[in-house]
Amino acid sequence: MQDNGNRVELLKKMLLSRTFDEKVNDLYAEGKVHGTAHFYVGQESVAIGAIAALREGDVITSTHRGHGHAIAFGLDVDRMAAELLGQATGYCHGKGGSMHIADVRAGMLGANGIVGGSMGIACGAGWAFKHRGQDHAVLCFFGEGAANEGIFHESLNLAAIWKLPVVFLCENNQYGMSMSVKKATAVENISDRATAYGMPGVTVSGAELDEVHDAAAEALERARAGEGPTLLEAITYRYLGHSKSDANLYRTREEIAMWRKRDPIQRFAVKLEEEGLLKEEEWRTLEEQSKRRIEEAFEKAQNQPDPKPESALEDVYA
Amino acid sequence: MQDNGNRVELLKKMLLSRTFDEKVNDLYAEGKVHGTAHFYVGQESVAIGAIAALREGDVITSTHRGHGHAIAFGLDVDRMAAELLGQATGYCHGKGGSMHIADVRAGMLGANGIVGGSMGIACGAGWAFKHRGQDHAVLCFFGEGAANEGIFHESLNLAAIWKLPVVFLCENNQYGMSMSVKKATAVENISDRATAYGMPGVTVSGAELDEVHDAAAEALERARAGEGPTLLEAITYRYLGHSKSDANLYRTREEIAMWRKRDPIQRFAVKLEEEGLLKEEEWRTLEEQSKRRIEEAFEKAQNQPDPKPESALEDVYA
Amino acid sequence: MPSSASREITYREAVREAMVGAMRNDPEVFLMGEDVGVYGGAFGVSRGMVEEFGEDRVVDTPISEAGYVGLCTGAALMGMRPIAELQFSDFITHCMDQLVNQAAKIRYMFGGEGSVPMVVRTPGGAGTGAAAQHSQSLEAWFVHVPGLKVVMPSTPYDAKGLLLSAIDDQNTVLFYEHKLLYNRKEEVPDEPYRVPIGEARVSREGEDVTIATAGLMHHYALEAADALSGKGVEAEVVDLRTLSPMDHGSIARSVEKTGRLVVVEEDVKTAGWGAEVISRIVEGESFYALDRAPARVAAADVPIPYNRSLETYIRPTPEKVVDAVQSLLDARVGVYA
Amino acid sequence: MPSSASREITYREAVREAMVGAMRNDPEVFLMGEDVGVYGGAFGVSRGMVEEFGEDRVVDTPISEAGYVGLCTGAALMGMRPIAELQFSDFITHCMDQLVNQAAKIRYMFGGEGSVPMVVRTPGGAGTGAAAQHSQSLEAWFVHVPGLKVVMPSTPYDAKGLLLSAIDDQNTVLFYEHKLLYNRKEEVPDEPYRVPIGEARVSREGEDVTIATAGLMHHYALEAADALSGKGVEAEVVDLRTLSPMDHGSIARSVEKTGRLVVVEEDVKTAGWGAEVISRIVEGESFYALDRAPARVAAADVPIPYNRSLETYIRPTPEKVVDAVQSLLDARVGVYA
Ligand SMILES: Cc1ncc(C[n+]2csc(CCOP(=O)(O)OP(=O)(O)O)c2C)c(N)n1
Ligand SMILES: Cc1ncc(C[n+]2csc(CCOP(=O)(O)OP(=O)(O)O)c2C)c(N)n1
Ligand SMILES: [Mg+2]
Ligand SMILES: [Mg+2]
Repeated sequence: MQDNGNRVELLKKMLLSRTFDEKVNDLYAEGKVHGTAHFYVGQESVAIGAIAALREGDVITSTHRGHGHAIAFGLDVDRMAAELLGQATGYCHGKGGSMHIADVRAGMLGANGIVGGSMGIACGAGWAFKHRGQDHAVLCFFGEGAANEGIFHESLNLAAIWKLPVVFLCENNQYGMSMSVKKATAVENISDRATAYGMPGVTVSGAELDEVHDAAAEALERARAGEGPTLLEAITYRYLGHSKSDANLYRTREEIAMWRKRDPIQRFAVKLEEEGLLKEEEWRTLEEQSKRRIEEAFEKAQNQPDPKPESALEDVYA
Repeated sequence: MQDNGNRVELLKKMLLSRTFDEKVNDLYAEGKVHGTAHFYVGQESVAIGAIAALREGDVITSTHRGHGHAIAFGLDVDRMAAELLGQATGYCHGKGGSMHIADVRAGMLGANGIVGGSMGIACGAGWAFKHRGQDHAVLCFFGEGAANEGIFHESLNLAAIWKLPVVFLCENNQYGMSMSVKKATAVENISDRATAYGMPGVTVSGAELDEVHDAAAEALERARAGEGPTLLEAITYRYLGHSKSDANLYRTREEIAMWRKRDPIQRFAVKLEEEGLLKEEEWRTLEEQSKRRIEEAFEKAQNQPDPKPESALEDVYA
Repeated sequence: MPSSASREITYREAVREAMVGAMRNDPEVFLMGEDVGVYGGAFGVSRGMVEEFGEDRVVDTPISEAGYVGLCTGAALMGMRPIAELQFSDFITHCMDQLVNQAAKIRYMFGGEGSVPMVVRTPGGAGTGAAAQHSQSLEAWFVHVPGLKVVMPSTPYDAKGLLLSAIDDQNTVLFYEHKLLYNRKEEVPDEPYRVPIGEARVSREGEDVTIATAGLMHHYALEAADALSGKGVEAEVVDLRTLSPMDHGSIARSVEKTGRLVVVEEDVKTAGWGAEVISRIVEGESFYALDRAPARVAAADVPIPYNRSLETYIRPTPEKVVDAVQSLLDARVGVYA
Repeated sequence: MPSSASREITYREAVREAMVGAMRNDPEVFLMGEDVGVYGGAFGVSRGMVEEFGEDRVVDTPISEAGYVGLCTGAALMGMRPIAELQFSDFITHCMDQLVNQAAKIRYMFGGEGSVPMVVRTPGGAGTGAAAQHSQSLEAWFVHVPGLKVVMPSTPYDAKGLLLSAIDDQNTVLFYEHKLLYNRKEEVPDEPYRVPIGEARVSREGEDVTIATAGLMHHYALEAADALSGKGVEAEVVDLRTLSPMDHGSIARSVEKTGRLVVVEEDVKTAGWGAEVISRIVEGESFYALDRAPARVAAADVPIPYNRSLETYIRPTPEKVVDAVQSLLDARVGVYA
């Protein structure tokens, strides 16, 4: 469990993540961003809770829905905003966009536009730690939809037989793009699949930051101790459409409203108030700070020069 | 359970399968066959037991180790022998060889040179039965090594959610090419993986034809009744090397000897004697008949003309 | 063109109309893919179809491209007529074994005893800011695989007619759509009709240079041809429509007339299908008809970048086609666009 | 060639020697693949290695090509130097996403901040009676993917030197071996040395025709050249050695001299890498140096059949190369072999 200062920081990070994605959603609506993006709104407690359990030297792999993972891992919202606007100062110098934000040196091994695409990569990072004798761990995010890709199966099996220090964290937000997990699988929980690899499977409420944190901490500890991987599942929900073109035909307003009532940020804020770590009036300040930070990031980003066209021909080979 | 006449037929089929593969093994040793082949020797009770539980209209998919499946399904050893010798009268008119023997019209949807390669195809056959309202079933053979391919995972999940009439029959012969199942997975039984798809998982002794038969019959019944797929595992062993180039470095002579002692054909023969269906002296006759049948098949095959070279350019498109 | 009634519809609607027509006609035709049901597909192509045909024939799949393309392969082997949709053509990397080692080869490996009449529809191409994993044009891979056919219609009319032909075809056909074509409109007959697979079309006549192309690039070529016309250069434009089997005869006939060849393709230049077009032309008698080195206008040999101006920089554009034709005429060799 | 001691070893041993040398030198290099340990690999290439390096560095994998190539991609991104072996190059269909959407693009998508120094070794090619799913030559696919390098050595000397370069390389390199080359012997230095990636080699000089080739086909080309020499035709043979990046400059220089070009490749003709060779030559000034239509000798556009005589019928052979060169010289266009 984090110390007190830390806990407010976690709340701030959740707010920052939400504000970032709401801002990007607006920019899309205004036609100011190119391409597409997938929003993490509603799921913040998962990334922020789990990543709080990492130690120096641990790494993560992310997904197409990666802004929250990046912010949780400590990436700079200025450079994230710049990347979304395609600027040379962005994390990928404008070449990657939303789906490829990465900071390999820092240990954020990349968002990934391919569903399940980073699961093999996560095993490779675990392999490197193991073979270098480092007691670091890998936290691999993926959606419940990705759990039906072959690479899920192969990766979990490899991690299991070689006891790689990887925690597979399934964010079960109930849907792929439109297909519900109930139709797409015949199991109660994705974590039931852990049996197939002889590894522990754990399901927690993703809306409870502390639950996610604690389960992740335990799984990461096992990983670092050489006891192998864990399949951890956090039950969560995305409030917004899958991406900008989503008409939400596959779910009801009521369902969305129901989940919004259990909002993870609200819950955590209430908890902090109960714990005496946050006063009601501070809440508005935090919200405003977060908004200001994000506005500032996008303003800065907007004023940066475009990358040079010829730079498109660089960085193919090292 | 089959009627009595049938049971002796099953013994004959096992003998035919074994004799066929032993003959092919010899031909390779003499350098008389091109390419490669994988022998079913030691596993006969699995294909012959399971296939005996099929009904008219059911289909099977096979593997690289497919001679036994083909013989069990009733394919003609003359045309199989011809295919191995590359003749125009072979099942594939000399274009396929050992790894592609098929008789689609009869319902043998093909051997497959790709490990796991026919698991998707099996689902498709199940799909066709279901959507045509036919109560047929598909029996899909694969090795325990194939159970680590992504397509295993995807196929079993699809079959489960759509309740396709497919029985996935894993022939766990302990090894892939050289890697033992103990190293390649972290589960006790491959059938433990059924949990991940919400389907029944059953493990039987593959050396006992009747056990395989009964488990397959039950699973096929479920499939035909619209209750969905089953993951059935038969524990078995291959006596010969993986293919002709195998030096058997990954296992011991003792292990092979141990398994040979539980030979499925011998066991079944003894059982038939006990049941009064077979007299000791008949055994030799059956063996000889089988040898003669196979010799005859290869002799005939040898005397057939090669396919016309230009035929190599045909059959690419329908 | 059949004489029946027609109206303006989009490329998207044309594709849908072909599927709907085929499904009404034959209960063995079905559509399977990610989010093709109530969502209507990522690009809305199948919108409304599940309402008509139900979830058993317009089938949402889990995210398991290998699995469901494998399933469709098996269903086709059993005589059904599956249409599999891949949400983005980049995801075809997941089902290469099913397509290349199974669907394409089954007929041959089985000595002609069996076939796989499956259609795999998928939107390719860049220009949408979707970056490197959602913008590729990988169709050349399949042109290189015997046993597959590859179709890439550029107009609503051809989309409908070729898709109906593809569904009829006894072989596996890859049907390449383009995200930037979906909204393109044109008069299309109500009635079903077939555009034969394997036949190119001369969509513009000209004497000075042959531009061979397909898909979205066909429209860039036509734009370029208009611009060139203003400069006194008349281009003949050949829309391949089918990449495999490739109708190089139509291109050769045009080249015999013009003596010059520019290929316009959206995939990366190196080892793209344009290289095959060029090779077929220069290997034959038409080599001697060429009075200029042929040229390719293609994407640069890089992954597709996110930033819009970078993306434009590396993609073929009508302007680059104009430039390539002009340098071919002015200098002796084209630009390496 | 370095002046150190050398002895005759096989291509198989040369590949092994490069791996062993690199692994002794750098603890971050490891070999991973199906049955590479005690079995020594399907073709015996890694025989004896697990005994020296242990199971943690010569790693048997489950049959999970996507999984372990993905793992190697991640390990490489972390700075390790994985060598992944695919037992037959046909199985590359299983790990296309890892190779094409991940390994090849990571560097670019990340704006240059990261790289994937991985080698993927795999035996390609036909001629062994292994039929359609175990005999393919699919290297052209990867020549079409920016971010990958593709190497295809034809001799033990080049195999060792190119593999050492590939392991050093900061990028993902596909290293194509050939089943029919493994037993080929030649003098190879004991010492480590590098053959640079991206440089072709003129292995035989001649004035009358340029034969551009790679891999096993290089030897067929040399055989053909000898036969042609007996008929008064002197062929210059260029062994590409690396298919991507492609050293077309070396071919162009030769063509400027000979005025004729024949490409010999083992993959199926349509949209193979030979088309790229031809295109690069005819697109440039060398077009005007050609006094005959160029030609390709390649496999017929069919899957590989099992029967030995059928297989031979559809594969390139030295005789077909001789025929192609002769018809080029006699008639005005080559045979479509
Ligand atoms: C291999 C692959 N298939 C399909 C897609 C298209 N796609 C992008 S996100 C998505 C849904 C993913 O669902 P899930 O894994 O549950 O993650 P979520 O979007 O719910 O966070 C799909 C189908 C893709 N990007 N990659
Ligand atoms: C995709 C793929 N990978 C690897 C191989 C090479 N290979 C052929 S059989 C085999 C072992 C298969 O093991 P298993 O599935 O247990 O079947 P068994 O051979 O034991 O019958 C391997 C690795 C292949 N044919 N296809
Ligand atoms: Mg989800
Ligand atoms: Mg096995």
